[in-house]
Amino acid sequence: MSGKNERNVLRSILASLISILIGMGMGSLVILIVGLCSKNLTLKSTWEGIRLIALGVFSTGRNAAGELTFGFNPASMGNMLFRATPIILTGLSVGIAFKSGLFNIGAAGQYLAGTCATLFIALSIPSKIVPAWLIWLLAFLGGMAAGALWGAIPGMLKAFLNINEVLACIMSNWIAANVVTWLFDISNLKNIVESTKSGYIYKTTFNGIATPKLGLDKLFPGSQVNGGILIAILLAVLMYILISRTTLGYELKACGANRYAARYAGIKDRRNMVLSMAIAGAMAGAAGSLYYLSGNTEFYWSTYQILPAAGFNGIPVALLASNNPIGIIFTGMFMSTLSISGLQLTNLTAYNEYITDVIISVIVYLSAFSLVIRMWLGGRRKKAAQIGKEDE
Amino acid sequence: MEGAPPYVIEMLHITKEFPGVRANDDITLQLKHGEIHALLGENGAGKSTLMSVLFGLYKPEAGEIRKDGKTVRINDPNDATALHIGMVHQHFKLIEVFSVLDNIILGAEDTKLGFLQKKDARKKVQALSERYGLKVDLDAKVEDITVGMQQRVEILKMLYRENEVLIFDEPTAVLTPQEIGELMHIMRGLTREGKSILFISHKLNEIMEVADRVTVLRKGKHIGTVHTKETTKTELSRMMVGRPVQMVVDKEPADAGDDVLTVKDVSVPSRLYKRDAVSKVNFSVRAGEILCIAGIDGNGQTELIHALTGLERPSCGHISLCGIDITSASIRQRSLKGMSHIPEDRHKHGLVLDFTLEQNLVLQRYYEPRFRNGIFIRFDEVRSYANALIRQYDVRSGQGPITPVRSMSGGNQQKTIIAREIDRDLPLIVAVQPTRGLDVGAIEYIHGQLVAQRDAGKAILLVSLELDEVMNLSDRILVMYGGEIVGQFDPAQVSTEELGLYMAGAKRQKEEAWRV
Amino acid sequence: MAFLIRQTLIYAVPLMVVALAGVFAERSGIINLALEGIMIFGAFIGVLFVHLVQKWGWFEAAKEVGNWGAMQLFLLMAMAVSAALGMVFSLLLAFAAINLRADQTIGGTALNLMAPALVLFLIRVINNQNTMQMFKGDSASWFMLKKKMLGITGSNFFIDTFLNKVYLTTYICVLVFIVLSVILYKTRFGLRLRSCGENPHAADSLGINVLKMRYHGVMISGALSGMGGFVYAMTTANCTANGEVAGFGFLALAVMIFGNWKPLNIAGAALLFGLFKCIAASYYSLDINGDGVYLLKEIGLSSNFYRLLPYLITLIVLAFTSKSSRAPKAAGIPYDIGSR
Amino acid sequence: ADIAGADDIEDTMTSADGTYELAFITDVGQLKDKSFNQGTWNGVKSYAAEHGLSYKYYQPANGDQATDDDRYDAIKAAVDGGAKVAVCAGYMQGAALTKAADEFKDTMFVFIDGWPLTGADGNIMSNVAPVVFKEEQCGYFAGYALVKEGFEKIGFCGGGGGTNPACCRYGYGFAQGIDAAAAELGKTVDLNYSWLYGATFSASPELQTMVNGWYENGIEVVFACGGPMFDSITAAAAENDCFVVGVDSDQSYDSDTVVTSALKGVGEAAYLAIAKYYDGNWDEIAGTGINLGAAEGATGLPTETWSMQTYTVEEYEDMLAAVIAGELAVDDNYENLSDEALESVNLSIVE
Ligand SMILES: Nc1ncnc2c1ncn2[C@@H]1O[C@H](COP(=O)(O)OP(=O)(O)OP(=O)(O)O)[C@@H](O)[C@H]1O
Ligand SMILES: Nc1ncnc2c1ncn2[C@@H]1O[C@H](COP(=O)(O)OP(=O)(O)OP(=O)(O)O)[C@@H](O)[C@H]1O
Ligand SMILES: [Mg+2]
Ligand SMILES: [Mg+2]
Repeated sequence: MSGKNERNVLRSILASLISILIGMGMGSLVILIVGLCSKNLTLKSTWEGIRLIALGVFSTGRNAAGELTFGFNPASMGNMLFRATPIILTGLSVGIAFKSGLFNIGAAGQYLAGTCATLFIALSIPSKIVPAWLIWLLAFLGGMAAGALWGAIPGMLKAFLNINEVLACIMSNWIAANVVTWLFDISNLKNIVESTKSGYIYKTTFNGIATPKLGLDKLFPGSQVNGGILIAILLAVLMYILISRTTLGYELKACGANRYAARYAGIKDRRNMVLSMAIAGAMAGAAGSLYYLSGNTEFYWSTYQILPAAGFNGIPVALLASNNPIGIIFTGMFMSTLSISGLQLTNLTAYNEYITDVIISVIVYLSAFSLVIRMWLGGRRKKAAQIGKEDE
Repeated sequence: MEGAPPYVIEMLHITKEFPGVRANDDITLQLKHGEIHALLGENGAGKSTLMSVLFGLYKPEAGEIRKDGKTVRINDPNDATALHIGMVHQHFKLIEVFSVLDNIILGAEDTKLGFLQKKDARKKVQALSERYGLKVDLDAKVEDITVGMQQRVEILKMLYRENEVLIFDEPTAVLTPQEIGELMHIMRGLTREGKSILFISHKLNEIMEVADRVTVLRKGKHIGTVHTKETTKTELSRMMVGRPVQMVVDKEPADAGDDVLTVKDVSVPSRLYKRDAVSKVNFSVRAGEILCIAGIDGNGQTELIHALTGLERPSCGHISLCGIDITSASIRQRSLKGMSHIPEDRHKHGLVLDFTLEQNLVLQRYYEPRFRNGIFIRFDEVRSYANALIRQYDVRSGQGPITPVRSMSGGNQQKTIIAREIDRDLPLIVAVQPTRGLDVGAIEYIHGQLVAQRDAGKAILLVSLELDEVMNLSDRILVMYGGEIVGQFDPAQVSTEELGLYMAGAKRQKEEAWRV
Repeated sequence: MAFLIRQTLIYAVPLMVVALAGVFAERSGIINLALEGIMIFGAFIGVLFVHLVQKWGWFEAAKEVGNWGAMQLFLLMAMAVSAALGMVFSLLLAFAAINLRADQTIGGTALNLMAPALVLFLIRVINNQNTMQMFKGDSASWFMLKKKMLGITGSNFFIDTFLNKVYLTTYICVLVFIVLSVILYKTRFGLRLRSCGENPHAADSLGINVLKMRYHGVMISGALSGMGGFVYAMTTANCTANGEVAGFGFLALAVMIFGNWKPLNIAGAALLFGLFKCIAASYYSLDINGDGVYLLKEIGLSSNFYRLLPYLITLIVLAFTSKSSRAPKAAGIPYDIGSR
Repeated sequence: ADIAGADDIEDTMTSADGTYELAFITDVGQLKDKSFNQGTWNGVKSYAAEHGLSYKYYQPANGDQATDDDRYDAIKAAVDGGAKVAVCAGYMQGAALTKAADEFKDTMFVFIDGWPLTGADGNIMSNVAPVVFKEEQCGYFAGYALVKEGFEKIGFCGGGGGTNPACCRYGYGFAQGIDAAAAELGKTVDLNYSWLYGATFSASPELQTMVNGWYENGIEVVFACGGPMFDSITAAAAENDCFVVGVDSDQSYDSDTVVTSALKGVGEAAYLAIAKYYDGNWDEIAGTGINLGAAEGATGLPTETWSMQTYTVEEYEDMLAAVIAGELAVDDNYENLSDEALESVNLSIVE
């Protein structure tokens, strides 16, 4: 009986894999074209570039003969997990909103809101008085709450004033960027006395706050990984349970799939819209919070003209996973794998990391018509399906 | 028309298939110069499809079209326009925010260097509108004018293109009786000016009144073509349905009990216009009876039902259910207090098409203790409940409870809603057009279910546009016209003709005569 | 005051044309969320063109002798090239949205991600850093029109505001804006385009090729935003490209909605936004009355405040106007010929 | 060394074995900023070209929002990539370089605008050679020259948001130079002094608009003290037919609006430091590094390319000699900057 469902999941995964392959293919093609057009770049370095795109996370540098070497690279692997943490969470943010029919392009602003609240809490409460773990917890929860609040605003604008959420989110992003700049501008958390920086906020380690490593640093020596990744995975599992097992999840999905039918069935569609955006915002807030609570990351506070990329990376992560929270864990890791590849590419060849952004954008482009791809896959399988149907 | 070939249009042996449906099966239709030729058939008989083929919207798998005796190819609406064939679609194809004039010239614009020459166009349209008596306000926006005027705009669009063959797809379904009369008048005027008209309807009266000849379709097949002068309504309806009609539902007289739903002085504002769509309506529905609200579409039925079920707020008045005031109760509260609702628009309100069948079957009760364990849904309970309903109500689908509802047929989608609403076993069932778009078998089934519920002591409020359904099912009839209730009738003591007069606003009872 | 107006126009003009770009797409039925991306791409193309042409020395001689007419020709060529390539880039959206009936919001987002990625990748490959500049000199000394060039010696408000220290791009854009607005409302093409954004089924039944019209809409949109991107880079950023346009594409989207998809309102909204941008950057030295009193400086509000004002106002205005605001009805809905 | 001509050396080279001996790492700035980073890079390239060495530029991830970790990763990549000498430009490298230098003892680091770094063992690390400059001197020269030239309304736009010591020294020296010349001439000079829109050193429309407003209101010349900010400021100057003072390198080649540039020999310093390593003289600069000023020929004004009409080369050279001789000392403690301290300057700080 559930054969159909499994087939659907399989088909989604296959469609995503095809998108990924085409994306990587396009990236390789760009590298090839650039390599062929540039007189400085040899065919060998082009081939190296292509190999790094595919296997960058396993790159271990070059051997004495100058050949690329590959193998298990604990630092890259750990950094991959570290970078995956915020984008899994922003992916969840986008995915949850999608499930209830909303396009949350405001994850960037919610991420900033979370970052701001977290840093203020983590740096303002003296750890001499309050135990560090408690400050950590307060900062994390504060970040999630701020994200939730910031997400709820476009949710409310949509629910009660019928303002398109895409537009409300875009505006709220830029408002967040300016408000955060303003708040830090008038705060005294600016990184002046450390004397090696300008325009940054203290790291949270300045106040003795950092996410515990939970032994992951032993597993992946030389990397920045910490317990945040486990929290992200835990939140993804919680979101999965919320969406697929609970009455609230049922209501959110109903609102997303057909707002009018949900209202007809007595579901409070407006409240759910706000709630869903608030949950989405909490996820994005958690992303910013965990990223900066790692202790070794610094926040550039004069952010009014730049929005954090993590917010937008959530979109491809969610799309690629068909908004399935468990799938998002994997697609988030895939995206951060790509960004590690990009770094290796910059460091080991004359190409640069932006090629991985090109690949991601191609993947998003493809996922815009993933339905077509899925249908195409379905078409090829129709015969098999029909035979299957007769069996039932 | 001496010397001219007898037929302006001939459609010979047309076959058109859709995935799984043969909508037109070897159909031949011939249209004479200057005649009004009606096309008659039940829902889904293939009338619109045939006309769409003629208008170039669909390509037939087989068959031939001739214009003035010459074989022609019509691949798209441009070809049809070039052959002076025009069509007024079942759903008007107008741009709501454009002015009437812009709508008329769109696609056939006169230009100089690419710039629109609206002055000339305006003169031309004014001349046409005078000649055929089609009164329109050229500068009004389409969204601000009445449906009748919108139809005149559609007709002017055809005349502006100098069409000779005019196709009307169910033009009367949306009109008030006066407007229908006007349209008939206009159509006759058009034929006098040498136009030929194809006219789709499943209303026998209209056809007998205005058409010269009738072609009857049934399930995609050509049943016959007859002169209206040489046939009767009974004969036509037999041809249309394939067996003698008189679909009478077997039912005992009602044994009405206490009031379940009471509606007092309820008014509902209109969304489109600055007036009330429903004004000061009073009635009550009693246990064990089927009360039917009859009326032509657009006379306030939808708004009234929305107010009763909580989808909209009434501007004044009181509604009570089983003695409890629910005027401002939420939808969920109404539902908990005993109202189930079979909605008018099953795709918009009734179903979450992307959910599975079982998810849709618990749409109104997923929150009940039986289906949840704290905050978690009990999937095993949902599954067994869905299986039980599917068996009991004979809902057919590809994969049972996990079928996506979107992939189910219209009849089974409706059965899903019926099963869900009836099984809740609540004292009041509000059913709005429960059989719309369904085939005879499905209709019979649903009618049977409703009567069974009535016999079980439920109060049923039925809204229907089909007079036959109204006459068959109801124990009491209220007629709505212009947002008001204009009469109450006992189906056994009133004729459809009499009801029609009330529905058209031609007659009206004094309120005291029927108000309880 | 002259400074305020000039500087406001500098910010308003790209917003205006790019908002009109959004109008052309949406009026044809395609939501173009990719305005930002196409602007970024257009800015890169225009700057690259200027850079290369300077490198090849085509206008070297003309620049030496101060032939400002030739410089304006050069500028026009760069505008044309960025418009053309912007149009080409927008075909990606058109293909996905029209032929494949893809989700337009996601397709637009993809382009918004793709443009900076591609642009930065190429700039880094070409230039070894994240910005691409003119090969030599700056935009003002190459392209700006000053009154002495035009042989004007006098000075009055009109001359100082509109004929001195201005770019030809401003007037070209205003002209293009007017011409296209007229086309949208007064020509057959415009009428048909608008009908496709409102009711494609109706348009189709009248023999209008909806897909073709939508392609035209998106392509015009792409050309306008590509050009707008270059104009932005040219006039506000000294002809540099760095994979961003400071959210101007999104702001243009807001301007479009703010202006209710109508050109005249859009021009007004763009001016308002431009004014705030200008105030935010230079409120400290804005002598509005021309009497040497810097009013805004006296008020003493933080520049942060002026910077977030346009976004805040957009939201507030949307909150009040969302009821009466009307997007083209069919915008965002893929049109399926099979469904007629 | 012909460092000025080094712009023509390719920025990208591909070595046969995929390793690069000389590495250059920026902090947040852009490589081709026409001043600080580009100047340093040119020094690296010149040395490499003259001695046939391989070289590569490493930019930390996250562009102008790079963090210590990103910079550490870039340095590590350079070391992994076979760097023998890594030139790290920018004072923000401090934390990352401390970590990296302690870890990679076999690689020599040149820390431009830096200070001696202490390793984990508490000793100053000998594989780091910090290079600092007396920016207050060239700032002073420029400010003095402008007023002598006849400018009376002057602006200063600094990068780093007011926390970059090098930029602060530049600005403070500039103000002192203006004050000295104005006092000599017996007039009062207006000075607009701002760190606004400079935190990332990048060019921006906001900066261009702001400076445009300054020029519009009578400012005649602005000291563009922060890499790529130069572009926004020259654009505004060209619009208004006004002037700019360049920074770090001789920027008169990049814009006709440049009257002069406050030179600081970053390229020469990089070249010199690399040469010390290859000549076996690293010990001379190890750990404690060098502080370069007019005496070493590392700060000054480019008299061949400046466009001064009134102020003469002789006057400048007299002043330069006085500074070299120690007769004229410019205060480098930028905390002392204030309107009161500058008697002949009408200082307005824009924030
Ligand atoms: N585009 C389509 N794709 C698939 N099936 C279709 C399509 N259009 C119509 N059909 C099917 O073709 C058959 C004939 O439909 P058609 O619309 O011609 O009926 P009709 O006689 O006009 O009915 P009505 O009175 O309800 O308008 C129906 O079974 C319908 O479901
Ligand atoms: N307008 C349409 N466009 C596309 N597909 C259609 C359309 N109308 C009907 N179909 C498809 O044609 C098939 C038959 O639909 P239809 O509703 O006519 O079923 P049916 O056999 O009449 O069943 P039921 O008796 O339950 O109504 C379904 O698979 C439906 O999806
Ligand atoms: Mg029909
Ligand atoms: Mg059917």
